[in-house]
Amino acid sequence: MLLQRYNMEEKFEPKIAAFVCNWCTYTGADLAGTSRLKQQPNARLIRVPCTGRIDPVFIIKAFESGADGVLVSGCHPGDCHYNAGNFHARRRWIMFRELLEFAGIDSSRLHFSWVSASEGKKWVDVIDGVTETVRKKGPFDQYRKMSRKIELPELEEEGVEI
Amino acid sequence: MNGLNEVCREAISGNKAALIIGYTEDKHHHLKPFIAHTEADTDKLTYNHNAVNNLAVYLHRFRNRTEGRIGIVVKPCDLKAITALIQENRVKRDDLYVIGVNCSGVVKDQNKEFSKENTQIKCKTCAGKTPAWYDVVVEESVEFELPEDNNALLMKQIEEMSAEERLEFWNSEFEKCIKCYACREVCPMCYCDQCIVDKTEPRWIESSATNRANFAWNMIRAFHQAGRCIGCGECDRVCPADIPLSLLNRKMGMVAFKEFGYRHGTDMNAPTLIGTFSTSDHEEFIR
Amino acid sequence: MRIGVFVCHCGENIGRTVDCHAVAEACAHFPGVAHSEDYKYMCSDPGQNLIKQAIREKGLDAVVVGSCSPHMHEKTFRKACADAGVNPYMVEIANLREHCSWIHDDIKAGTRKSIDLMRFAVEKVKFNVPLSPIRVPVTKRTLVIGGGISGIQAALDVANAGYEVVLVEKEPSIGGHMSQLSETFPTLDCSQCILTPRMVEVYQHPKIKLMSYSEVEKVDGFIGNFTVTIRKKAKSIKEEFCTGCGLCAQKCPIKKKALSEFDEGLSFRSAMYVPFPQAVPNIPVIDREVCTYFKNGKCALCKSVCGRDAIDFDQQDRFVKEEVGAIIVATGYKLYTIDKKPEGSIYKGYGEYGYGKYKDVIDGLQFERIASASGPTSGEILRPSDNKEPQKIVFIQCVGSRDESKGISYCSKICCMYTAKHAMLYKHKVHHGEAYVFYMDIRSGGKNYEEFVRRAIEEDHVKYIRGRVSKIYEEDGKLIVRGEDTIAGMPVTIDADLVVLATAMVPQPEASVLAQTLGVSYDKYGYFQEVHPKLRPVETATGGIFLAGACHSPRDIPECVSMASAAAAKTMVLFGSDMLEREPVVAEVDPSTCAGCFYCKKVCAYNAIDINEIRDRKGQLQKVVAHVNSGLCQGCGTCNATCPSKSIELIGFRDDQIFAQINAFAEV
Amino acid sequence: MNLGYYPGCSAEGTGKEADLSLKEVFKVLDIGLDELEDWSCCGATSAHVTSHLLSVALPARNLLLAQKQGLNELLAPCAACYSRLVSSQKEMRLDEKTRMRVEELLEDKMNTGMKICNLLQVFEEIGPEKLKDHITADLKNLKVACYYGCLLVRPADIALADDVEDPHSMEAIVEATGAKTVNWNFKTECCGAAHSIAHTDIVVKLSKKILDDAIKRGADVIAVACPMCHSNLDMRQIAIIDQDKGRNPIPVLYLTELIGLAMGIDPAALGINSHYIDVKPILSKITKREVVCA
Repeated sequence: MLLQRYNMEEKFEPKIAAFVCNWCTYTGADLAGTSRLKQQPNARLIRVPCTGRIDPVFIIKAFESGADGVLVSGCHPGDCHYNAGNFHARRRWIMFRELLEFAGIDSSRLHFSWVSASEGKKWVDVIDGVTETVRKKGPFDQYRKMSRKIELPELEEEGVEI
Repeated sequence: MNGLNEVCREAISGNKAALIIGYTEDKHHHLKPFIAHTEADTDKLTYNHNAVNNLAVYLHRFRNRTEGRIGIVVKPCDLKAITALIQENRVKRDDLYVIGVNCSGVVKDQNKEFSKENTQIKCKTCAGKTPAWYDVVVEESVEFELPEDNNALLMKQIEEMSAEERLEFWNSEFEKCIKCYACREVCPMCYCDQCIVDKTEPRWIESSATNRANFAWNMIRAFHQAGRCIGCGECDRVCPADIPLSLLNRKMGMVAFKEFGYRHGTDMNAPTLIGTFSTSDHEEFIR
Repeated sequence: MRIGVFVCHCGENIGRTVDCHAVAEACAHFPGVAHSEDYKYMCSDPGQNLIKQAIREKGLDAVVVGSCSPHMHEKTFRKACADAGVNPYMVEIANLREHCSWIHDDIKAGTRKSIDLMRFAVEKVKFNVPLSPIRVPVTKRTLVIGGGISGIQAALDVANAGYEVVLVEKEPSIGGHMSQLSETFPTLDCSQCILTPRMVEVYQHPKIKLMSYSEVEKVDGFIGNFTVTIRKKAKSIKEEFCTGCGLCAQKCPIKKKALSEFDEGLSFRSAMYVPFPQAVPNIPVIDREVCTYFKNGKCALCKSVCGRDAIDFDQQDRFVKEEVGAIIVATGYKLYTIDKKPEGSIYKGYGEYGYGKYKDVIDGLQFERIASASGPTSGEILRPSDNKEPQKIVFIQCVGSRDESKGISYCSKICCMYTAKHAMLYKHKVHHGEAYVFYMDIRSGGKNYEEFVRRAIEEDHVKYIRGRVSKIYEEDGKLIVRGEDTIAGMPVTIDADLVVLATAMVPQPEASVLAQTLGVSYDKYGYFQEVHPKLRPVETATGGIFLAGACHSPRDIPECVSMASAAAAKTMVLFGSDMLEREPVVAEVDPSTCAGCFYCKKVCAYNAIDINEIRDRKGQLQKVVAHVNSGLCQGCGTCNATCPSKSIELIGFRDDQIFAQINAFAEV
Repeated sequence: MNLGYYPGCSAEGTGKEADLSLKEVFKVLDIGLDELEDWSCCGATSAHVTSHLLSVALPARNLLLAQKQGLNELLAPCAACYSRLVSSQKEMRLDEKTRMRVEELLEDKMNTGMKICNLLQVFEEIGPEKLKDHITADLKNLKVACYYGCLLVRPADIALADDVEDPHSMEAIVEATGAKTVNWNFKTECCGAAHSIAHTDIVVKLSKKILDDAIKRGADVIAVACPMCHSNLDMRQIAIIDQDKGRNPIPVLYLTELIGLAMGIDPAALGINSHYIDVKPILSKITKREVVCA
């Protein structure tokens, strides 16, 4: 009931999963908060220690959980709290986003950013930008439909119930 | 015939190898993998256009073996797998006795005669007819007509599609996947003791028969091969559902080369692509 | 699991845009939640008491607090829960303030988002497991690498605080570059006069174990528990017998085969030598490269004159293991040489200055030796080629420094000052001489530094020319220096007798090798990298390893000394407790599924992955797997993401914990 | 081995000897030269002060001709031509806009991968060993000052010399002929270049310094690989001698002339007679190599 009470209007509101590193982006988002910088409410942050911790599979999992868009954000190159986690992450992203692109997940649904602990304003721009892009793109129904059970075509044709 | 048996016999008798992974012929004249342990066994070894299997996958069986070198019969294309495994410290160069074969192409279908149509696509893109390195090399390479690279055409078609069409295309392919994991079993670069797909706590890949689950499996398979696949095309060959799996790997290989100038399995001393980085890796896609 | 949920209003801060009561109500319906309430100020004493009370009354074993950022009060709530008997790692914080109420206006959207954030935290906490901080004992000894002024200062500070120090110096004597200097700016006091007492103090200090002519070979272990292998290079002398009488060095007949390192190649030293008279320890070493005994077995004069029979030609390098809890790196610098550099070097050398082929083009340290009373000219300013007094000296600043085309973009910081000093020293000794300085900018920040430079210009009439020198060539025994005066806007040519180059400071050439041995990062030049440029400038990213002096970046003596004292203070902070406690957020390997591909090892920035061999009872190798050294692991989780079979997981951020949050996303 | 050959304007004028000697030497080395058909001006100094696009397009036209002629390596013996060709090619490679503008002008697609080399690079490629095989005269009494001037070493990323500040590649070639080289100060000093026409006084002043140092260091001859260097050091030496009566002249030879002499080619065929400064004094220092029979 409560959920319904606060449910959004019919208008499509994109759901955005954001994987952020603890030291830069999460703290940058904190700064946006302490600076009272208003932003779109669509993103849900999942905090990890470092972008190096983010397995690309998390991104697939997020789509499986109904995300319309995914954002991954961490420290700028050279600023990594763990020296090189973001460099390893960046190399994985280069490969993974090309793979997803080739498999049919539009890169407008998958975003990456470097946001430092001092870039509260940038964080707001990123969040608003990503939300707007995904909003334009519309709900990711194509992916949601993929959760349907695969039906065996020939049996279906013959009208046999499984 | 032509030296292979002599070389192998000598390898065993001369203690150059404790065993030899090679091919033998069955009654249908198909070639299948065979491991020769004795001099007598080596008579059963043979090689021809039907030598389709990438034998490097069998090296994992001997991972912690300490006595004697492992002999292996290797086509030029499969040698990349061995080079890659050396790069990844799976095998040591000194533990191997590589019996290279000069290749004259291999068939797609062992039931049919070797012909232009019945030649594996990888033969078209193969860099050379002689293995890049070996301890001993046998056979003569005979010129043959190269097949059409249908995969390249398909790749182009896919790339020209819209994202939605691509996802639709792959869904229609992955829909056929029966999760037999033959692609994993045959792959020389898939050598985990327990595959991520078999992990249940937590479950990484849904086991249900949905496109979503099939998509996830195939993405993870392709990503785990990113910058590692050596392009032997065995996944394609064994897929009972005829899903063009190697396209995903090929795409990753192209990205690896385009972005990093990297080709796995060409230099046994090269650092791997994943696991290393350059501070100047490109990042214009990152805001 | 019985989870307690506590939603904080933070006064109006959260309450204004989030209906906290509704959030608490919604959370009460989440599976696993046994208690849910909201309160005005959770972090206040009454608020914390609410949590403690609920834990006790409802038998909670996990807690989720919806409040401000975990960076603010995570510790507070963890402690409150621990007091009430809930493991502190069974506490999760949902950030309802910085990440929600403060950034949204709409109460509907804010409340909805808050519920989601709470759900994420509740789902995650379900997969949390009780943890306890990792506790490791601390070996209260310090290794100091490098016996220059930084190393000496650090060693003395630590030792005076009562902790043992092992001081390793690769040369036969401590003292470093400071012992080579003539006078120091801006006071012009004699360098050796202020340094030598410190060197002796080190030698005599009961807490300092001095290992000269030694190098660090290997470092194992982690903060508080390092095992360091040190190579004691063969001095060919039994140190315990040597009295330092110096007779052997005096008698050594091989006088002209080796150039003196201490005099920067401006004089010779014998094959058996003490680098300089005030050396500490005052024990000679044999340079086996030039000693004839080591070449053809002839001579052995030193052995025959030594009354203590201390000469040992058969001595071998020895390896010594030392257990220490902290390491201070103070390896210092060397000067850029203008010679043609080997292919692949980032340094380019100066062809326009003759690549070092002119004898009378020298660098700053060579001039120090010439100006030094203990130097090859006994302090008389004489040029190397013909030992004549130069009537005109050209000093060129920024040779190498700030010149990207020569490979270095940074400013070496000390050259403006020492060039002013050099010019002054010259003018003080050769009154009628002319001193010219080519400079780009004068950077004389520091106490009394600018005044010092002004003195050189105004009182000692050193002629400063703003511009670069484009070419130096020799003509009729003069060095023709061609440059540009950018203020006058015209080219200038000076026929000098001596040219002194203020060449850039660069790290010791083996610094990057040492950095790899220590597992600390370094920049492209080989300077050691601090963790944080502002707030943690003397710490490296590897716990327990600290930096002092010019191995970190170019710096002058007072800066080196203060950094050394800072590093010493850091080790003492470490030694303040007997056990080290750290967050248990470290990676852990499941050896049953690990395939031993060691991609985790490749991505680990801390060298925390070991290779473990699993053998059966017969000793037969079964499997090779990764193993995490939790002392070294810093908890970034890059290994976790890289592992293809997910056999390594980061405790505290395990895959199931993150999946729980992602799965909760389905309800958003 | 066949090499594309872009002579450049000086080869038909002031630097005729360069062209003659180059062809003679390559004949001996058995390297064919395919002269670019219908080659035109490289733009030299005039184009880039007038129009940047023109300065790229003029060399590009010649590169396009070479491409059409099926050449894969182009020799530009004039240092200025070389510099212009490489600069143009490099700019088109790095800047797509410029390349498209040029392609529009030339009405054809450019391939920016053509290999372009100057005299030093081509002899480096041939290698001293091969050169030595063809040396028949004895030059051991000849002391040569190798003069690079500007465009054989700068800009560093265009000229690709072995060392911008202290090059040695010409010395290596000269030493392969058996001659001795001198260590001197002004191998990359400015000769005054194109001021030769408008401000001859500047060239006289600058070139004099170069000549003086070469003489002081005991050189018998200066070797050059650029027609501009040659005309300034050779032709303007007359003016220098006029100003400073009684000074000794020093002959200036093209690198290819020197190699030609070492190969025993008739000096007249090399064009040596057309120099302003008499070369005869050094010819007397060159002897036939004594053939030692084992």
